[in-house]
Formats: sequence, structure tokens, C-alpha cells
Amino acid sequence: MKRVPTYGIMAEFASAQDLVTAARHTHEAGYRKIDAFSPFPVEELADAIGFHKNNVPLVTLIGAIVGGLTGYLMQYWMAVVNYPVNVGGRPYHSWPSFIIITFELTILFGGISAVFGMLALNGLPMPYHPVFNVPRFALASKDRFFLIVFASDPKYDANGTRQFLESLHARSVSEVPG
Amino acid sequence: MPDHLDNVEVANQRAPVIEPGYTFGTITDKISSIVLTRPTSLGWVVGFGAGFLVTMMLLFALGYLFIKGTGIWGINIPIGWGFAIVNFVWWIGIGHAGTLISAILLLLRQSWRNSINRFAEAMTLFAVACAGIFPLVHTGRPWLAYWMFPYPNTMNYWPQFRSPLLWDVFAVSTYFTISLLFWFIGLIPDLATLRDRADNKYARMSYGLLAMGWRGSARHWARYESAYLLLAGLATPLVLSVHTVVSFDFAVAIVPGWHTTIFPPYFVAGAIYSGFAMVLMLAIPIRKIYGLEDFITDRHLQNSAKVMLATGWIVAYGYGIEAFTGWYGGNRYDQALLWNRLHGPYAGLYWMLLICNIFIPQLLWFRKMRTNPVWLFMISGVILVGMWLERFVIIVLSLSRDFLTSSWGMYYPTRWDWMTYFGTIGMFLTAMFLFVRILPMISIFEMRTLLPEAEVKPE
Amino acid sequence: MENAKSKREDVCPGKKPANRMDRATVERQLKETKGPEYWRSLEELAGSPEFQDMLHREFPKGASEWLDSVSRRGFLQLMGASLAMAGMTGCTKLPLQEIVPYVRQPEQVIPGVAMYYATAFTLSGYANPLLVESHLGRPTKIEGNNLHPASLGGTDIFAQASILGMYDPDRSQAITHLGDVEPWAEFVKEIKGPLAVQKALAGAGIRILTQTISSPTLKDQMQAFLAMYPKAKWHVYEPVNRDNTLEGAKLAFGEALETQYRLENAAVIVSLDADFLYAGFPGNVRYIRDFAKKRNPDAEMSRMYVVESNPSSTGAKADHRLPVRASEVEGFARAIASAVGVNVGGAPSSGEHTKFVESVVEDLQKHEGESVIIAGDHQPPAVHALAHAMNVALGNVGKTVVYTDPVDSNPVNQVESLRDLVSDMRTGQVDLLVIMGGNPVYDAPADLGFRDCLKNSKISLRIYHGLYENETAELCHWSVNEAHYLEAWSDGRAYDGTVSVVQPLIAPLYAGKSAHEMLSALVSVPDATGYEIVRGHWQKQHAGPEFEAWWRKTLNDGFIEGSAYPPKSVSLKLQSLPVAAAVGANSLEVNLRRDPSVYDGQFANNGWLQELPKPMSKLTWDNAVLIGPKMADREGIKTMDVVTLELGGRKITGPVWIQAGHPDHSVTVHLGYGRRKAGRAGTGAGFDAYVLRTTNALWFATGGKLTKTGDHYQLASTQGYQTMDTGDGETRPLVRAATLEEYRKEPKFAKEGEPPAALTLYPGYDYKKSPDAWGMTIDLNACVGCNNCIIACQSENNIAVVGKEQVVKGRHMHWIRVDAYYQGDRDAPQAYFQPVPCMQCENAPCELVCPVGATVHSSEGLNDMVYNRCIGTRYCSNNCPYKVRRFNFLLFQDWETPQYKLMRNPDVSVRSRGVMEKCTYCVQRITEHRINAETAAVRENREFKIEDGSLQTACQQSCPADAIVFGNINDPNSRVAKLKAQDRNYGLLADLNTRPRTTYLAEIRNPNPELET
Amino acid sequence: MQIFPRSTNAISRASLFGPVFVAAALFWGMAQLQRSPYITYAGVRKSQPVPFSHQHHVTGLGIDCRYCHTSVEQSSFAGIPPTKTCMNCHSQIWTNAPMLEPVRASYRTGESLQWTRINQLPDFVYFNHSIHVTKGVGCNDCHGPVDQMPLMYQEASLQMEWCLNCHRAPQEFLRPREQVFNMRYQQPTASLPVKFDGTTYTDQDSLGSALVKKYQLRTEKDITSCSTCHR
Repeated sequence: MKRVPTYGIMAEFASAQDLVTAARHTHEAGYRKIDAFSPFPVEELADAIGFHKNNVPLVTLIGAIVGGLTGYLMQYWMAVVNYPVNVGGRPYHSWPSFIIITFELTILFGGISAVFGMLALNGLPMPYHPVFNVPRFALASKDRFFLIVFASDPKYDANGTRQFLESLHARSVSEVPG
Repeated sequence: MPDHLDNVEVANQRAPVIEPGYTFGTITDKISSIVLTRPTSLGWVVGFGAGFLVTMMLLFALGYLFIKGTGIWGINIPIGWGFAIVNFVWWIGIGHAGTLISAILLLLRQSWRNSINRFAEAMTLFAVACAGIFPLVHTGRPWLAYWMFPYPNTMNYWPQFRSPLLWDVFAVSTYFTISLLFWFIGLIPDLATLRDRADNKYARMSYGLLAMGWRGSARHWARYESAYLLLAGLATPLVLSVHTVVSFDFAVAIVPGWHTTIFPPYFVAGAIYSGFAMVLMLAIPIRKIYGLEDFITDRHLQNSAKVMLATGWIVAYGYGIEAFTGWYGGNRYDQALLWNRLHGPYAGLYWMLLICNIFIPQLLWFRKMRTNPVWLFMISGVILVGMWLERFVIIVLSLSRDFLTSSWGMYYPTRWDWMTYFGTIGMFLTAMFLFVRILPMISIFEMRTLLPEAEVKPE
Repeated sequence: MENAKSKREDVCPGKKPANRMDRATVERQLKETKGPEYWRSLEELAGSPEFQDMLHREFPKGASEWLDSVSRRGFLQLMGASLAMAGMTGCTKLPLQEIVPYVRQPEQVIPGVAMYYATAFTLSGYANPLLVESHLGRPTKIEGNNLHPASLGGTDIFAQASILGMYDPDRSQAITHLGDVEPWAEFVKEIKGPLAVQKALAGAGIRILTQTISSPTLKDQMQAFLAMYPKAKWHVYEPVNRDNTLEGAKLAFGEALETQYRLENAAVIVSLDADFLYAGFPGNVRYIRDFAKKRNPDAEMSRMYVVESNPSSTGAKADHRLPVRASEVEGFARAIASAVGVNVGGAPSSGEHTKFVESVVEDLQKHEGESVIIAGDHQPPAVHALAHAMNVALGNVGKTVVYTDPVDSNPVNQVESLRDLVSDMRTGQVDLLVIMGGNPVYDAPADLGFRDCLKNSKISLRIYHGLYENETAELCHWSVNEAHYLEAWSDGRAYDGTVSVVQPLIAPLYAGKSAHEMLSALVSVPDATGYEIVRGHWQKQHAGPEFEAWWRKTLNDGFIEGSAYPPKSVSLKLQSLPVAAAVGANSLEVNLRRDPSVYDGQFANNGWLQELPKPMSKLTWDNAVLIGPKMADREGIKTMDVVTLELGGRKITGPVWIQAGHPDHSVTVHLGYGRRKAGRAGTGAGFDAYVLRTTNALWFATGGKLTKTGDHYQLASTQGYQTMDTGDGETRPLVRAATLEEYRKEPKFAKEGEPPAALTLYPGYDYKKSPDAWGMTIDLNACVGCNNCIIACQSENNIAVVGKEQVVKGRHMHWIRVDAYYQGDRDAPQAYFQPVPCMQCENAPCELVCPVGATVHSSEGLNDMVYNRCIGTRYCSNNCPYKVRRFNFLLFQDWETPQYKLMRNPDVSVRSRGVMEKCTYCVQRITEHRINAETAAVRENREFKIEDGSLQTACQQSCPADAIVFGNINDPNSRVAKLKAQDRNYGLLADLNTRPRTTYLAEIRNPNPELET
Repeated sequence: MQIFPRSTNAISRASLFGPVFVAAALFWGMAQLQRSPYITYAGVRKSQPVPFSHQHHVTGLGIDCRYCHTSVEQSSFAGIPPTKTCMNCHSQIWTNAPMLEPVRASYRTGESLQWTRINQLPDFVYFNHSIHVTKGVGCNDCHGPVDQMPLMYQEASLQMEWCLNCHRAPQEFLRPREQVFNMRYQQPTASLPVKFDGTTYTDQDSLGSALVKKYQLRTEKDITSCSTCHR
């Protein structure tokens, strides 16, 4: 049979608790290129695999500010600069009336950038991914927990890593073909 | 997000938000099987068919409207707005509960919302879609409605940003977009679950595409959670603003009965009031039909009932203050309006709305009522009728008798008014039927977080 | 986007078979050909068989597609659909249009510039002098002739609306013989034989039945005819005739006389059931002007007592109004007469109204020589005689009352005249009957049985000459289509005898013949044109070289200078009057009156008049059985209950309208409805009250019987709620009124509730920057609710007629309405009129809420309404506190009928479905004046200014009372600015701080202190 | 298990962000179409019963605009010459040119010539020639180099944004009244100054402001009010 390059080694765990512990040990053991998978959000996990910088809030903030500015400036330009019209004796620059649309656009832009920012930063959509090659990984969206060490990690070596993972009482350890 | 303290509490005294004895697996199977393995029941087909037919009636009514003009409705001078705007406000209001449950309760860490937020959000989307139809078709020349958007045009002339109607356009479209996004990213992990559970190739592929290759990586979860939280944070002021803006349609105008500062708060309360009523009217049959009593427990019914009781009282307070200022303010037009509400040609409807929105809901003080699905269902229905009447009274009754006695008039809905109204209800139900059939109506991954196993003890 | 032309193209792309002429073709030809060119081609068209055929396809007999949207459905769908589609594709592409020049351009015509011609509209013999606006040979708008003493610029509703009559597609459009279309030549040939026969008999078998005629030329021709056929007879009949006035004069003075009033000299006016301030009363236009002048509270203010049998606009303006039954008026007359020293025998019976009578008498005696007593046309001769006697006794003759020769050129008792005709017809003495105008089959007194008589009579040749193929034409062998007065040459006398020359604005649309041409055919000069006849007649009067100049001047002025009748000195021959038999106090009196809108029925097919709210009830499209509140309560009858009304064995069935101020034990029904053959608008509207009318009771009779049928009938009133009292017991100060004393004590009483000048955080818009800032005042004291402004506005601004069912729904389109309010005791209320156009608020609530900026302010302070920008949210209307905005809920405008296309004012957009519309202060006139003033100023290199008063809105121009004043409020010397500075000036709902540009001058009454309390 | 091939990743991303660009492109396209001659007819030579050449009559023969468009100074409508006007000359010259047969036919039969309208505005726009001509707006400011048009066509888009160019800043376009009908008029420059009221102007700014005063132009607010053109 022909050798496919390996993508990494994956260990399966029974509970969130085990996964977190395992992940932490792996990280402490000096592995950096690792990732963990769970069927529901587990706060501690990100910390355990040493993931800290999350840019979604920043993206959202920028989006919201842009939205707000767009909203107000658009109204100002149209109602005061480009075609000022006397509407019921109100001043051209009726700022109190402009607030609402400014607000709505702030929310709209903020929300959109939050969602699409998150997707982009996560590199989604990505329907194809090597981890799916592991048949049991289907359970990652149900009740199983997985930890993976990527082949690209400097400390990675096929046998050593496998043994290390088994030493973390993984229920099973399998190689992920790339 | 999981909140163990709450769960511990649950375990101790209050009715649980999820019956004991479930594991990650069983929850997953129970919910996903409804979509994946459960055969399409005859009931579903009939219900969907009926809804579909009514939707066709809506299209017919709208087609005729386009051909002849708004004159086919009962509107006239002085009553320029009739059913169309009443329905618009009613539907928008109903929508609000969804966002409240999914966003506000999320921020308030009310984890019990996890089992009802999904279809509450769906309800929001469909309700807003129904609402969105009206402002468009009620115009005399709908094919020119795009003039309400500030696009660069050869007239070099722009929308009029002082008009509450324009605020509506922005508020409602923003609201719909944000709700849609919120609902969709909530779905992503569950779509992944369905992708991995589905046996049918095409189901697998379509769920797979929608899931966008979600694989539950810790990094993804981290970003996902913050995005979700931020959206909730944005949606909360948004949902409040939307009905505030809707209330501005009236509060900004000078018509007696419209020109009131109390409108924003009491419109928002009213919206949530009717929204929860609709949630219950959907949840009660659904949990029965699909045997979800373990997930949508009496606790949910009770909490919703309590919310209705509270918002109901805010609404009641609104009515009270309206009447009081009308009488105490000494403004001749407001006084006449008050008299007109109590004794005028539409007095019957006003009294009926008081009964529906204030008196009958007081039954909710009794625990028996709150825990009895049948009664809750009926009371919710009454509230929905009441809230519709409230909008009718505000819009039609106020317009029918304003400043010049010479211009007083009456409004009589035509069959086309009714067809359009019921048509949107049909459209709403059709969408609901489709939703429960093809998407998980309860958020699976958020349910998982409710299990004790989901906790991770810090070391 | 909206565009009349493109829309029309969308609807009818003219892709019909070429051999069939379709609307598109007609319209193209009508649209393109211009001026004299224009009508010539239309004439050709009209003649052509294709056109006839087309007319029959487009307007099948009896079809009422025009108004009733049910039968209009098909068309509307087509229309709406194509609109919607056009919208879908967001198509803004204009279709290719053609532009068609003259072949030879007439001298004076400048395309795009309107021209004005003087002419006159004749109603029941009395000419109303007019100026008519014409665009490229199409008359489009009627104005009063400001040079003429009988108009001074004002008109009445019938004159205003007559232009719609001219373009009425239901007018008789051809000469028919037993229903087959025949040419004029054929008709002339056909009558030769019979005339020859009659010649031998000296015309013994010829009868001519005309309406009241004041035309000198026609009288001349008639005499010529009678000279030719000495034994022929000329009969005159009109349902709304003045027999009573005539007989009254004979009774008092022994001769037929015309009575004129000089209200500008009258300090005290007593009306004995005379509605002299409403259209239809000879001279009403001038009387309104004079009356209004004398109502200025800051000068000598007149006082008016009205004793009347059914609520009228005259009664509404009275300082003291006494509702009594018509039959009781004579008693009053006698009581007052004997008190002022007229002794005619009989015990004066003032009944329970002694106090009233005493005060009236006192007032009259205080104002000898400057008082006037006016008797109503429907009061019996005795009352007229008494009125004359009193005027003589009070020394009013020559001061406030003037007697002249009658305007009617054949002043016979018309009922008797008709009676003779009928008996001759019965006894078979008539061989050749020519009915010129009128509609006796429909409106002759029922007891004469004219209809059956005409139907069964052996009259070998019956000829009808009139504007419509009506009930009478139906029973004649020949029906010759008459030319409308705007199409024909003629002349006529105004109420003061002044002769107006009627000149055509357009060649006959359907080759109709005028009465002159008809008569001249009868004297076998068939080809004489109206022009030759009329001009010929006057040439005889003014022979000589200067005739041409004189004639030109006459045509230019529109009337013959100094042709007014000179006052006659009269001597009272009245000795004693037999006392009329007393009527039972509780015996039900039935009043038959001409209708305020359709007159005697001749305007039944005029959509503008049908939809015109009647001054007191605001009813449209129907007549009703008017009863008083007291009677309604007693009989347990509600408005819109159907009742049968019996009188002398004759019976009618109709809906009830409870009319505040209507006397008890009395009902009023209006004539002119229930037409069987009127046209798309008139046929079938209301019920026919002529059924109850008999020769001995033309106007009222007692002994009626009212019974409920239990049915219900929907009436269409434009004002459902006719009081300023709101349900909660409050009264809103909409019309602000005071008595003269109160006003003198508290001049600023009307200012109550006005907000301070500055009431905002934001600086308001500065209108001083622009040379003009338009404003308007409406003097409620002057307004007599004559409804003129409504029709004038409708005509000027191309306002659609919507039909009864839409009025019922509350969708009528009038840009200016006249609200009527009743305050106090509903059996004898105080009535007020308030014309309400757009207030042009400076802080316009409507503008603020329009999402697309379709209604915004102009730099001159106009509340512009941009139809083509409107998307129809109706938010503006909701937010308009005055509810003056009107919405095209359906496609109300008729885009199809070619005639209406010709009628429309080319300077005003024709609004389509889904668009809001409203009064714009006639912005098209403002723009026109501004452009003319500017070009002149720049050319002559001087300061630009629009002269005050040179620019008038349509409502202002037509207002006989001069109640509406419009102008530049930036100019402190303008009339409007001065009026706004008056104490009486107040803004409607000013407490809302809308800053209306249109303001009102409060109403002041001048009651007799004696009668107060 | 792996459901999708690798390639799906690229595709799915494209499908997610692609529509945004498509929509933008469509919008831009619509905007262009609205302003294109297809909609506005600008520059389109429409077919006419007689191929009348303004170039020949104006440049070649030096006939003044007002000889044919008689009412341009008094009326909203500039006026299309009656057949009579054509025949004034063409009864003498080119008397039997086949090209002119329609004209002669019209004169014989009294049937009007039916030209296709070149400069057409929607019905809800009320344009008035006399005021523009009086206030110093030249013919070719709107109608273009008519004297160089063998076949007449519409120069400008005649869309509202185009009208506003001038109504918002008339001083940039005005010229002395006596120059209005001059087809070769050019705005003043140092090399070609323009005389007006005894003064010589070398730039449009100063001339413009002088004309605005002299011709009593209304303020921008006045002439950009809706009712200036719409009723």
C-alpha cells in the first residue's frame, strides 16, 4: 500500500475533563502545534492548548465604528450638503432625527463584522479537513473529545508522540492521514 | 454557556430545565432524530398543506392589490392606515420574544433559555418576514418603494431622514439581518452534528455545506463564543430600538392618541408580551407532538408565563398612564380621545382589548394555570388577540376622530384586508412547519452544556 | 416613473386593426392638432363614421364605466396592471412622442400661451357673463367677467361646471330620425314638406315649446317666424319658472316687472323664504358681492332676518333665522305688512312669533329707504305682492329695490302656457311640434300628463332640439343635437337686462346646431350660420360705419355697454288680498325645491355637480327627503331610513336625511333626480320628485303623508359630523364667531390660543429672503357657502370625480371643501360655513413624516406636493390636522375618454393611482405670473415685482363674496398682509403651532338686541 | 468521515463572498443603464419625415433660431415652424426636390407634418423657454452645437441631476442676452474677453456674478424648490 503523509496523531477521550487535563499536559510537555475538539464549548480548553489571542471583539468594534460614521455622514451629506430642502421649517441639520439611523447602521455593521470576522479568523468555511479522515472523528460532534498533535510540530515524532498520548489514558490513539 | 451554579440549584429545588438521566449522546440522538430519522407524519403534511394554501391566498390578495391599488382596502381619509400597519406592528412585536430569549436571557445567564431559543429565533425571523411585507405593499405605488433607500440616483434627490417611516426601513432591515445571522451561527455546530449523523448522502452534503466544515476545534469555539456573545450584546439594544422606532411612527406624529412619550417603553413591553404568547402557542403543541417534555419542561412554561405577567402589567400601566394624562393633562384633543375610546364608535374594541390584555392574563397568578399547558395555550391566544386589538385601537380609533370634527370618519375592513392578514399567518405557519422538519428545533450543543458532565473542575 | 403620455402608451399601445379607429388614434390626433387646426380636424373626426363607431364601442349606451368603479373594473385592471409592470421593470424610459406643428399658424395664437374670450352662460333665461380660458383652441376654465356689473369677476357653480357639460361624452352627438343618424341636410329636406303644408294653414298646426328666452336675437327670429306662420303658437315652460314673481308683480303693479335689489344700500334685509344668496336665484352672484360688502363689522354692518321653510345658505348667514312652514310665510308677510302700514285686509296672524315680528317691524321702520324685503320664487303671488307693497311703503323703491322690464322676452305664465299646449295636443290641433331645449316629458307637472299625451298624440312631426338624447327626445321623431353655448353664437340678458354676446370657444364637437340655426331652418334659411344671424341682428340695431369697431369692442368686453334696463317708476295698485285658507298646524307640508347641485335636472349628468356637496346637508349623488329633528324623533325615523311620501294620491319613495334647522311638520324634497335617460353620471341617481308636482302645487302643499318602509338606503355625505361639539361635551373653536357688541368689546376674541411667535430651540426658515411669501385669508363673515370655490378648483386643477361609492367610503377628492357646522338647538341652530383648503403650514406636519421628501417647502413658503415623487404611504394625510390631503386610492382619473383629455388644464399634472394630492395655492398660476413678471422686468430692466391682486388663485377668482384673498405677505401693503393684521384674523388649530399661511377672519353676527335672550 | 474533496474549500469560500461582488456589479450596471442613451436618448438621431439639417440652415444659410422657433421668447414652448415657414423659401428653391415632397404635400393637403420629438421631458416637468432665454441661458447650453448637426439629436441627458448642475450654480453658465442665440459663443477668457454693459470680462466668474445681479436671478433656494419645475 502507498504511504500517505501523516497530518498528525489524534487521541480520543471520554470526557471534557480528561481532554482538558490531557491537553494541558501535552502543552506542558512542550508540544505547541496541537488542537483539541469538543462537541460543545469548553472554556478551559483554549487556555489548555495555549490559545489566547482572540481578535473577534476588535473586528466587531471597528465594524461598528465604521457603521456609525457611515450612517451619520451619509445623512449629513444628503440632507445638508448635497440637496438641503426646507422640510416643515426644520433645520437642515436635524441631528436628533439622524441619531436613529446612525444607531441602526452601527449595529448592522458591527453584527456583520462579528459574524464574518469570526468565520474568517476560523478559516471557515472549510468543508474538507484532514481530521475528517479519522472515522471516529464523526463522534466529535456528539459525545467524544479529541486531541491532535500536528506532524508539523518540531517535537513531533511518530512513535514518541503516539506513546506520549497513550500515556494520557486516551481511549484510543490513531494517525491522521494528510 | 454552562452555568453550573444554576444547574446545581435546578438539581435541588426548582423544576429542572432538563429531566435527569440524559447523556450527551441521548440528547443528540433525541433531537437530531426528529429531523433525520423520524418519518414525515400525516399531521405534518396536512398542516403544511393548509398553511401553504393560505399563503397562496395571500399571494392572490397581493396580486389583486397591485392591479387595483390600495383602494381595495377599507382605508380612506381620515383613516389612511388600516389593517396593513396594524398587522405590521403586531408581527414585529411577536418577533421580539425570539431575540429577547436568545440574546437578553443569554446575557442574563438564564441557561433555561437554551432549550427554547432556537425555535424562538426562527419564530422571530418568520414574524419579521411577515411584518416586512406590509410597509411595502401598503404604499400606493409599491414599485417605487426603493426610493426609500439612499442610493445614488439620476434625480440627485434623497430620502427624507426626518421621517419615522424611513427609520423603520433601516431598523427593520437591520433587525432582520442581525436575527438571521444570530440564528445561523447558532445553527452551525448543530448542522455539523447533523452532517455527522445523517445517513442520506444528500442530507449529509447539504448539512455539510451549511456547517461550513465545523469541527469543534478549541480555537474555533473560543472565537465562536465571543462572536456569539457580541452578537447578543448588539441584538439586545437593537431589539429594544426596533419597537421604539415602530412606536415613533406614532409618537412623532401629532395625531391625538399617537403623540405620546410613553409609547416606546410600552410598545417594547407589549411586543415581548405578545412574543412570549406566540412562543407558548408554538412550544406547547410542539413539545407534545415531538415528545420533548423532558427538554421543554414545566419550568419553561412557568418562566414564560411569569414574563408575560410582568410585561402584561407594564402594558397595563401604559394604558393607565395614557388614560390618566388624557384626563389630567387638560388637552382638549386628548380628553376627547379618551372619551372616544370609552364611549365612541369603537368603544367595544377598546373594552375587549382591556379584557384580553389585562383581566384574563391575571389568571397567570395561579401556579395551576402557569403549569397547565392547555390553559396557558388559551391565555396566550387571548393575549395575541388583545395585542392585535391594541394596535387597531391605537391606529384606527385615533385616526377616525382627530382635530377637525368635520373630518371625522369610520373604517370598515374589506375582505381583502382580512385575506391579507390571515394570509401572513398562513405564511408564518408554513415556514414554521418547514423549519421543524429540516432543522434541529432545539439547540443541541447548548443542551449538552446543561448536563453535569459538561463541567470541568479547575485544578 | 409617472408620465401621462408614457402611461397611456403602456395601456393602449394602439396596436388595434388599422381599419378600426381606436382611442389611441383619436387621442393622438386630438393631442397633436392644435388651435383652429385642432377643432377642424376634430370636426372631421366627429363626422367620420369610424368616430361614431368608436364612440359606440367606447361608451355603450347607459354604460356608467366613468364613475362606478365596479363596472370600471376591467379597465382599471388593465390600467393598474400595466402600471405595476412598468414599475416592476423600474422603467423610466419615455416612449417616442410626435410633435405636430400647424400648417398655417393663425396670427394671434402662441403655442403654450393661454387666451381668454368673453362669453356668457344662460340659465333659465338669465345670462351669466364669463371669461373663458382657452389653450390652443380648447376651452379649459371658466371665469367671471370682471367688467360686467352682474359678475364683477364672480361666477356661480352652474356656470363653473358648464365646461364639463361641454365635454360631456354623453351629449347628443348626432341628428337622429327614429334612432338613425341623419345629416342636417336630410333633416332640412324632411321638414320642408310639413312646413309647406302649414304655410297654407298659416301655421295653425305648429307649436314651438321653448325654455325661458332672453336672447334679443332669438326673440327677433321668433317674431319673424310667427309673422310667417301667424297662427302658430309659441309656448314657454321651465320647471323652475318665475310665475309667482310675475303674478306677484301683476298683482301689485298690474304689469309684469323684473325686481332687482340693491343690497349695497340695504341696512336691513328681510327674506321671506328667498334663497337669494345661492346659485339659481337671478343676480345671486352680484347680490352675494353686495351683501358681503355690507357685512364688514368695522364699517356699517347690515342685519338680515330670514323666515324660511327649508334650511338654505341664505338662512345660514342670517342674524335671525326663523324656520317656519312655507304656508305660514304669508301670515308673517301680512303681519309685518299691516304693521308697516300696508292694509290688504285679513287678520294679521303672527302666531307665537309676535316678538320676532315686532322687532323686525321696528328695525324696518328705523331704516326706511335702506331696508329691503325679498320674497322667494316659490312663495305664492300674494307674498310677492305684499313684499312689493312693503318696499313701496318703506320707501325702498329706487333705493334698495328697482323695477325694470322683465328679462324674459316672453313673460307668460309658463304653467298655463304648457297647459294650453297640452290641451291643444289632446284635441289634436297640433301637427308639428318643435321642442327647443328643456325636458318636459321628465319635468312637466304630473297632472298635465305631458308624457302620455306626447306618446299617444297624433302629432305627425315631433322635433326635439337639445343637448341630450333625454326622456323627451326619446318620444320625438327627430332629435337634433344642440350646440353647447361654448360652441355657438348667441346672446342673452343678465338679471339687470345687460345684453351679453355669447361667442364660441370651439367649433361644435359634434356638429351641433344652435337654437338660432334651428329657427332659421324653420323659416327655411337652413344654411345661415349662428354668427351671421347674431351679428346680423345687432348690425340692424347699430347700423352705420362704426359698427365694426362697436362689434369688436362688444365681443372683447363680452357685453353691450348701456344695454341694462332703465329703472321704471311704479305705482301700487294693490287694494286687498283674499286671505289664503288656513292650513292645519299638524298637517304635513311637502316642499318641492330646485336642487342645489343639479338644478331642475338639466345638470344631472354633470359629475362635478353631482359630487358637489349640497351646501347644508353635504349630500352628494342623491336627493333625499329632508325632515327636521323634532319630526324625526316624533316619528322615530333615522337618517337613511327609506320612506314613502304621499301627496294627493301620488307617491314617491326615498331615503330620509335629518336636516338640522328644518321646520317641523314639513318635509323638503329636491327636484332634478331620478332621471331615466341622463347619461353615465345622472341616470338612476336619486328619486324623481316631479311625480308629486302638480300645477296647483308647484312648490309646496299640505296634506302629505310619510310612512317608513323599513328599508335602508346608503346616502353619500362628505361631512358625517356637522357640529363643533365633541362627544365629551367640549366644543372646539374651529369657526370663531361673536356678535357685533362682543366684537366691539373684545376685538381680539379670535386670538385665543395663538402660540407665541418664537416657540422652538431651532431658528425657523427665513422667508424674507425670497421676494414673495404667499399667504391667504378667508373671511368667514363674507363666505355664504355658495360652493363656487370647490368647482373652480376642481376645474383648474384637473381634480377627478370618484363616484358615489367612493364618496361613501370617504374618498372624495376636493382640494377645497366647505365645512358646515350647526351649533345650538338642532331645530333652530346657528349655522356656519368654513372653506378649508390646504393651510400651507410653515411648520408642516405632513412634510416631516414623508419618507421620500415628496412634500416639502418651497422658498416662497408653499407646501409643495411633488406628485411624481410620491409613493403613497398616506402618512402625510394621517399627520395633517386639517385633513385637506386627498389620495388616489384607485385610478380615479379618466385616462381614456378623449373629451376629458381636451378639457384638462395643461399646466397641471394629471395625478395617477397611488399618489397623494392637495391644494398648492394654484402653483401653476404663481409660476406663470412669476415668469411673466421676471421676463418683463429683465427686458425692461427694472425691479422685479408681482403686482398685488394681479395673481389670483382659482377659488379666489371665482368667489362672488370676495371672501378669499391671496397674495404676498412679505409686502406689508398687500391686501392679504393688511387683512392678516386685523383683529379678526386667526389660524385654524393655531394651538398646534403649525403656523398656517391660510388664516381666517372670524365671523361677526349683528343680531337685534331686542331678540337676544 | 470525509464528505467533500479538498477543492470544496476554495469553492465554498468564493460562494460565500462572491455574491457581494456580483450585487455590486449589478448595481453599478443599473446606474450606468439609467444614464445611458438607451434610456435618455442623448445623442440618438431619431428618424424624421424630412431629413432636416440644422447645420445647413444655421451655419450654411445663417438663419437665426427665432426665424423658425418663433415663440421661444414669449412662451414655454419654443415653437415648431408651421409648414408655411418652410414654404416661404421652398416655394422658390428646391421646388421639386423629392426630399421635400412631404413638406409640399403637407402644404397642399393641410395635413400637418409629424416630426418625431427630439428633446422631450416627462409630463410632470414644466420647462419654460422664455425665462431661460431671458436670463441669459444660451440655446446651445442645453441643445448643444445645433449648428453642426446635420441630423438633430438631443445633446444632454435631460435628467434631473443634469438640470440641477445649472440650477445650483447658474453663474457658471450665463451669458449676455444678446449672445443667447449665438451658436459659436464661448465663455470669456483672457484671449477672448466678453463685453457686457460696457465692461469687459475675461473670466466667467466675474461675468457670471455680474449677469446674476443684472438679470435678477433668483437664489439657489428659489430655483431648486420643487415647484419651480414640478406641479
